[in-house]
Amino acid sequence: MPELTTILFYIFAFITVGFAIIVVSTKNVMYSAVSLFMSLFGIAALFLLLRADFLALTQVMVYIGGILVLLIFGIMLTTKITDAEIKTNNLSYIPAAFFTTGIFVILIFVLYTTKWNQKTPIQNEETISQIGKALLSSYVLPFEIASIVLLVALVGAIMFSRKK
Amino acid sequence: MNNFTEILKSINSFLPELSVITTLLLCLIADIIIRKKSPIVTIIAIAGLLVSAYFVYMQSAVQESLFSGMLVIDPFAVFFKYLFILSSIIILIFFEFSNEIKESTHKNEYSYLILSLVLGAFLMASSVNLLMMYLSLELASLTSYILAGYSKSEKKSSESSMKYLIYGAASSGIMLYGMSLLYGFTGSLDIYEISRYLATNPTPNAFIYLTMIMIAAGLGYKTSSVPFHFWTPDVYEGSPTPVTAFLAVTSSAAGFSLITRLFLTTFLGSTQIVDGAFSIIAGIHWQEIIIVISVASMIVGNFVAIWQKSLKRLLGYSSIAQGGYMLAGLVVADTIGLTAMLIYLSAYLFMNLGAFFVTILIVNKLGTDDIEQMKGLGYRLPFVGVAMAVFMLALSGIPATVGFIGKFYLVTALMKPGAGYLWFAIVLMLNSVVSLFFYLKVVKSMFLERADNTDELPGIKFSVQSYIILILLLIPTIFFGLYFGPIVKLAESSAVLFGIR
Amino acid sequence: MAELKILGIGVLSWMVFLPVLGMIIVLALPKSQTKAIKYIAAGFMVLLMFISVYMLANYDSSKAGVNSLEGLQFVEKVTWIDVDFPAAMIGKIHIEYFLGADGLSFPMVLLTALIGFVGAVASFSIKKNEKGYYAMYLFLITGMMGTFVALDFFLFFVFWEIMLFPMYFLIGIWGGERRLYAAIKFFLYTLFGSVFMLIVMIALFFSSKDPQTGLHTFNLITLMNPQTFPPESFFGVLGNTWRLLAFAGLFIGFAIKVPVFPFHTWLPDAHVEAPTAISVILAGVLLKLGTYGLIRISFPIFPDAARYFMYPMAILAAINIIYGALCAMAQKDFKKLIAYSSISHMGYVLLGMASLTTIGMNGAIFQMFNHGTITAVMFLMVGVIYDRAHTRGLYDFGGLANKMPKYFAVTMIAFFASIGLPGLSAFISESFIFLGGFNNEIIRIVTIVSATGIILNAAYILWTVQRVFLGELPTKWDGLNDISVRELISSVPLIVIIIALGIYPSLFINLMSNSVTQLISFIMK
Amino acid sequence: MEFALKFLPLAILIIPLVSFLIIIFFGKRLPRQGDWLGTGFLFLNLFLSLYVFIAFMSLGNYSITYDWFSLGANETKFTVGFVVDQLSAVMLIVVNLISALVHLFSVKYMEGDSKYSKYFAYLGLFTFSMLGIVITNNLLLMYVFWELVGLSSYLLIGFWYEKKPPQEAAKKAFIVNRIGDFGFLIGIMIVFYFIGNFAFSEIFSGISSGKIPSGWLTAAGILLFCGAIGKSAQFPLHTWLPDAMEGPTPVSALIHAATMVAAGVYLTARIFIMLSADALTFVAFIGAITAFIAATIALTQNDIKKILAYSTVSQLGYMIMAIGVGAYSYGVFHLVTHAFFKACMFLGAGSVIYGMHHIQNISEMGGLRKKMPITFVTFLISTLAISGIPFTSGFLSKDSILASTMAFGSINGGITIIIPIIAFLVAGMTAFYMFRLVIKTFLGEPRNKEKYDHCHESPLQMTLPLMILSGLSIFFFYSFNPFGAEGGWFINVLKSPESLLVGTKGAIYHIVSREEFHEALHHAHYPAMILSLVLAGLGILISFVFYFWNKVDTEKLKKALNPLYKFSLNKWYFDELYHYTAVSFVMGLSALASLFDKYVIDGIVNGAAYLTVKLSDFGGLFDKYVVDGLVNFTGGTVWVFGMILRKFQTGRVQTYIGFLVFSIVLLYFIFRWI
Amino acid sequence: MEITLYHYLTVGAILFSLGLYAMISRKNAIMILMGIELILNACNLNFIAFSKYGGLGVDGQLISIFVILLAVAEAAIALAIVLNIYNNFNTANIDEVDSMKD
Repeated sequence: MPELTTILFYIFAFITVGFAIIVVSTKNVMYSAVSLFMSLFGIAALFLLLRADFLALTQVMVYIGGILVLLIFGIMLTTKITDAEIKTNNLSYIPAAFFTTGIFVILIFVLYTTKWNQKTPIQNEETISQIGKALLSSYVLPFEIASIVLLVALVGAIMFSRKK
Repeated sequence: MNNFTEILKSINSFLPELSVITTLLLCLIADIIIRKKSPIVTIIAIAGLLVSAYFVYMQSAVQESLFSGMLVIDPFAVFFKYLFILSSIIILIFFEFSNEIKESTHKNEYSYLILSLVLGAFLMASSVNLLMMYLSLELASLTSYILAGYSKSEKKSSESSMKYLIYGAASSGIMLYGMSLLYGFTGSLDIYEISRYLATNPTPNAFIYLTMIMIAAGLGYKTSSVPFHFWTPDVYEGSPTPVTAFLAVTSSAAGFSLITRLFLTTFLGSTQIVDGAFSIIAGIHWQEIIIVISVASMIVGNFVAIWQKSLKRLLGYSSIAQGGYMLAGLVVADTIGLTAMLIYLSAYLFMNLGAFFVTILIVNKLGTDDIEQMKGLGYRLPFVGVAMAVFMLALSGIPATVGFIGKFYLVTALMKPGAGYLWFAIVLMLNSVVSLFFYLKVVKSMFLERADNTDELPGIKFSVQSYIILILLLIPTIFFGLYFGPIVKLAESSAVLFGIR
Repeated sequence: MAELKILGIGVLSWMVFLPVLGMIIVLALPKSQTKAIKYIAAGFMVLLMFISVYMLANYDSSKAGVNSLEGLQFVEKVTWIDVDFPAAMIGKIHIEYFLGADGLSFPMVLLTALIGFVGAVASFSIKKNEKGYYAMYLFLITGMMGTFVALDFFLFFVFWEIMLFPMYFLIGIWGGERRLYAAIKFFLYTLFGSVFMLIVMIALFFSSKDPQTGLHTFNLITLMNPQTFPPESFFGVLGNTWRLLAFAGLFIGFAIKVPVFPFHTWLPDAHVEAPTAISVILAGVLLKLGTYGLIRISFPIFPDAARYFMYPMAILAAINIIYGALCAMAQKDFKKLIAYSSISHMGYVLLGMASLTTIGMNGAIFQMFNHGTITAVMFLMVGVIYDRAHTRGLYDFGGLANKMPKYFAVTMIAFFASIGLPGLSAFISESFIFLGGFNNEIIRIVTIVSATGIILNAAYILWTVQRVFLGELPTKWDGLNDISVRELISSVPLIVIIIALGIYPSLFINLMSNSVTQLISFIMK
Repeated sequence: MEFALKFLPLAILIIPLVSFLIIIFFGKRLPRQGDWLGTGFLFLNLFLSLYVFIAFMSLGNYSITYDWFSLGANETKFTVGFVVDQLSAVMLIVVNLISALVHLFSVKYMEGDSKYSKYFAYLGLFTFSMLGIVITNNLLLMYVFWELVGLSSYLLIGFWYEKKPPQEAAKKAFIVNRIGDFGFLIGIMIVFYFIGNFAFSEIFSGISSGKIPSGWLTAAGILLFCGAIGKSAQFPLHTWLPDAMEGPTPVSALIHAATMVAAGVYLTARIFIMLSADALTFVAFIGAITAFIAATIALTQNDIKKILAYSTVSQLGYMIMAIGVGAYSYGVFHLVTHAFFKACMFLGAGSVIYGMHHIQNISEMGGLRKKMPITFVTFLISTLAISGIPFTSGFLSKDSILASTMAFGSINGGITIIIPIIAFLVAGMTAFYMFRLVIKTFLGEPRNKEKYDHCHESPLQMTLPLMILSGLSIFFFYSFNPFGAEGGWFINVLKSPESLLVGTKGAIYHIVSREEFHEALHHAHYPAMILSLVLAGLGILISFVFYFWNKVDTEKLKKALNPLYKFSLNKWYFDELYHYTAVSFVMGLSALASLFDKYVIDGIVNGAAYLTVKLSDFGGLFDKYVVDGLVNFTGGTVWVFGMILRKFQTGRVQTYIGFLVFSIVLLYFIFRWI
Repeated sequence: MEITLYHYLTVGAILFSLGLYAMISRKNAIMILMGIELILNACNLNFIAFSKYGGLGVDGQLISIFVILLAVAEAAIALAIVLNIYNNFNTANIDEVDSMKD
């Protein structure tokens, strides 16, 4: 009987990729927002499979809770209520499709031909403590700078949305 | 516990960045306290920058790595920090002068936005860790998206910020993907370990090329070199002129520091400098990529610029072309090339800021930067017109200006018997001849052509300060053109990368 | 090496940078003060004249310093750029601010000071934004003076380029109808030439190794002695193709300025469009830079190539003389006629130089000086009519002799000087050139052919005299008044010099003869 | 006395220059506009030259040289100096005398002319330069004064420059002289190349020591003689002299009869001793040809001054021929005598014109002997002299020349006998046309009644010079024996120097030593005298038959010999010949050159510039549609390439991202294949 | 059958391509932002996959955290800019917003 994890992987991979395709192809902006929601959920699950439990949590809390909600607000604010025309037809997608498949083929070729740095994966149950220690020891500088990035983003957003 | 002591040691040599952060916060608070728009915030910002300049001066002879291999202090980074401080002080003054900024918002947020971008630039110049590079690039890019859209009531400015954001996000996404592949292959984020790994294990061609191209995409976007330059014309034209100047000078200089450090250290065979040249890993021919990008930037920058109607757009293309010239210094991959690039960068700083300041003055008076409108302007503002002519000639590399010296060293670097890039030098020279056309076009329309009503219109007078600033920019352009000893000495001493003897 | 200092600064630096000082003062003055600007500019030119007289006073004509360092006078040598690339192959770049004068360049310095003054006085008729004009004018003088006294190739090239821009603006802004075309044509021609010079300069720099310091050098004096070029470098072996190519390159660069036959078409346009004062400067001094460059740089550094190209150069000179004279004959515009006559006269200079004999070379340099003074007067005279009648067409005038007798007298002297009438200075130089040319067997036939030039010159000058001065006066010119005092001030000193040098040429010849003998013996060694 | 020789010649030279400078600058302000100053100075000069002549007679040759300047470390020295020897002493007197008389004559003749003072200034300048030629001892300096003489003749011929003909004549004179000077310059160059110095003494000693190879010596000789051809209006370059009659008559008298044109002869005499055999043949033949042509043309001319002009050209041909033949002293003797009677004739013509109020055509004159007796008598005496009638100076000089041509023919034989034949023919013709002139103007009936009525004798200032000059044409002054000149004091003053190349043989001419020449001359003396008298008499007889007794109908004769008559009337069509050949060739060449310059060279330059102008001047040049339509390859890659690249900027961000991705793919494939 | 590194990398590559496709072909600004999110998620997936299979400890996860953090900041600013565009051009379709040509 194939391992439980392989089945789970295929389910979650299928969810992520399926909904990602929907995001890209629907005319209706709301549908694409919802399908993005599902796709992000799939990715969080994959993180779990990869033993990155803290990551999965942050993914769910920050990505889905934060960014997706923001996007939905954006959609609400920018589509005129009157004509409720949420549909947007696609731009000429033939050349775009052509380019993306090109990139995809190259990526696959590269990924499969290079011999990645494969070592025996170390199994450790929970990673939060290691992440915490690392954040405050070797990664303290990015940590502080990230706070400034957020501050700047805040200032920018306020500046744009404030009435003159 | 040794982490703690190590962090403490790193902090006290992290002072320049710290002083920038404190001034940023001070300006933020000051801006909130002071109700109306006042120059005090800018003065604080400039004072803070000078303090950090003092700290940078203290570090000038130091070579060490900080925060467990995240950052590194070396003459190369010090040179760039000087460059960033000088250019951002001048840009802060530009912001004071430009009317576009005055009408946009009633507060002066621009001062601490500039400081944040300077911080980003500082970090870009000294980061040696992939994560740190990405983080500092993002910080710089975010701030520049905001600055691009600064005069938000104007259509053009918002459109330019939107385009800049989308394009920036895409290219940094691609760069991140490239970094992930590199991380995957070498197993570490620190570029020195990456270079040791790449030197020892055979690297498949396909992989290394794809990664290099993807990373080049991210960095190319920052230095607006072809084929990642598509955002430059629109953003330069759309955003307010001081912001354009800032992007053209400081952010592209930061881009150059990052691209140089990345390419010159990661793909290094051994850390010894063999008679002036960095010993590159045999397999990896990254010079070809840079050559293609550099030649493409020169050609696109110069050839399309001939067509431009708007002065800012023209300067945009000119900065693409200048980016192309500077990459030529990187191609040679030896200390002369590096010095030539640094010299050209400093020359580029003075010329460009000068040209942009004149554009600001003209936009203040005429309200538009269309070259056709500038017919016969030379007579109405003679001093400014002459200054513009000098900057334009400097940009095109005519002798007796700092531009010529920059080009001269680049050409000598390329023509050095060992390098053998003679054809490249010739392409560079031909391009600078073509560039003569559009640089002279501006001068021609200002002086030699005459709009029908030029004579009646009164001579335009500017405030005394603007004349002083113009002179302060004019002097280095000409003085260093004639007596370029100091610049060359500074560039020579700072062409030393950490970890490479 | 005679040191001569005024207030601690070398006298030659004064000569070169005084105009810049003038320019700064002129720029500082407000636009409206046209009168003050004019007189300050003229004042600086007079100052320049005084210094040149002071230099003439203690100029030691016995010294002959073409390639010997001791022979040079008023020498100033300061390291200008001293930069070294530690690890690179280029090694140290050591460029000196090296000024000096000797028999070849000192006459030209005097000429520049003189013509500069004359030009400044003649520029009083410029009515359009004088401030810009005089600033550019003074800047141009610096460029020219610097080129004459620079003894370091890099410095020479920088001054050579500096001269380009004021000329471009002076013709481009204050010129006649097709000034734009003429200015651009002038600019591109000279730029095209200077590209060759740059290439040769760099090649010289890289292949030279100064015997004392072992460094690459731009210093002309060290470049002159053959030991500076190690055997394996480009120019190591005498007479190899590289040396010939380099000489040809330099020749093209300088030939455009002279101008020599195929590259001469910019001169008529530039003259026709330039304002009077500027064509005085252009013809008076600028044309001499080409020939001066030849004897200062290409002849002494590549003597073997000079001997090799003696015959082709003579041929070009003959073409210049005959072709210039013929074209002059068919011109309708007064200024264009004088422009072509200058081409013909500069052909004489080139012939004198190509002869590589002492008497020929002396004649060439003397002719350079004479042509400077004579053509300057001729252009001033054209300016006189142009200011009054606003037309330069030869066919619009006639019978001016009675209307403007003083003007008729001065112009006749200038015209007869230009066709080499004995008793005036040009005759001495022309006969020297012919004697020199004749003495050199190779170019003897060419000299005889170009001697027919004196007949052609006489023909078109007399034709012009007849067309403009003799015959009846068309009614519309009744209002013309005779030559004004200002115009006299600018032309009479030149006339006096022309006559004085005609009667007693040793005033000039003593200055240069020793250096020329040195130059010729060096080349023909 | 010795003081005279040292300083006076210099003084004589400087005085006319001083008069020129004073009059040119202060002429208008001087009383009577300075004419008295000019004339006074010239008479002073005349007196001084007489004094120098006497000093020379007693002390012999004297020359002095000063340093002018030196080239290089005394490598070549340029010297200046003057010499007083038998040739220059005589010429000093001739020039000063005639110039003084012409000054006197012009005072009346030029009265009331607007540029009166300028005229005297120019006369002074001319005399200064003429004297310069005469006394200098340096070839280069002679060239200097040579050109100055050319200049002053230009100024004087073109004196009335309001009218067109004088302008053309002046220009023609100067250019033709310049052509001659071109040859002269080349000659100087050859001499300088071989000798390295210009002083005559150095040159002659150099030649005698064989410094110049024979081939070059002949060339130098001939080329130096070219200068003489130009100045003395010899065969190829003689067309300017008749046109030069446009100038005032006293000017023609001074310059175009006596002095300037004589300069050529003077030069030939000066370089006589260095002329090689072939050169001398060339000189002789040129002289003969000129004499013959001028004489034939003079036969049919009607303008009084034109006839005199052609007679001058013919007589000059005579003198050149004489020197060419070897009769150096007789050539110079003829120069002196000719100067006096030709000047007299010209001044006579001047007074006739003055009297007849500016008519110059002799067919309108006639019977003036009654109205102008003095002019008639003086004119008759000089006509007798020129036709070579005994008891006149002309006879002495002309007869000895004819004799020497006979001697020359006998010595060399072969084709050289043409020269004596031509000589005698010309003698006859001269007599004929001179008497034709005299008869037509003075004898017979007045043809123009009203002009004749109020014509009157010219005042004293004009008739006095006539009398003096005609007096000087009498034989008495030159030798007591009216028939033979040898005995005369004048000839042994002008002893011909021994040629440096005695004995050398040319193609058809070998230079003979003086004694041998004299001995041959002695034989030819009597036959030549008789033959010349016969021919002269015949000429006079025919002219009387034709014009005085009009036995023969001249019109019918003209029709009979029509081609010949036309040929002679139109001056052998030389002017037309030159016009269509040399002048139009040069004009055509110059038109061609300027067209070549404008279109070919400028065409190339403009073509290149056109492209750059196109590139730089974009303005309204190309609108969008053209670009989308045809891509014009000739438009230049720079601008086309720029155009294509520009289209990438569509303004839509999505396309930008698209291009970004595309370029990554492209770069990847590029590097996979490198 | 064992789940290897390559599986995750393929998923990552797919997501990356889809993200790019979204950015190129979609007209609505918000859709483009979604594209950006997809790309960043693909990179995160890559990082974490490499850190697990390469046995590289916690570095990969840390970089993902920072990536997410930056994505948040970027989304905030992007939204602000899009709203600003909306106020000025009152449309969210980017392709009409191309006033600046050639």
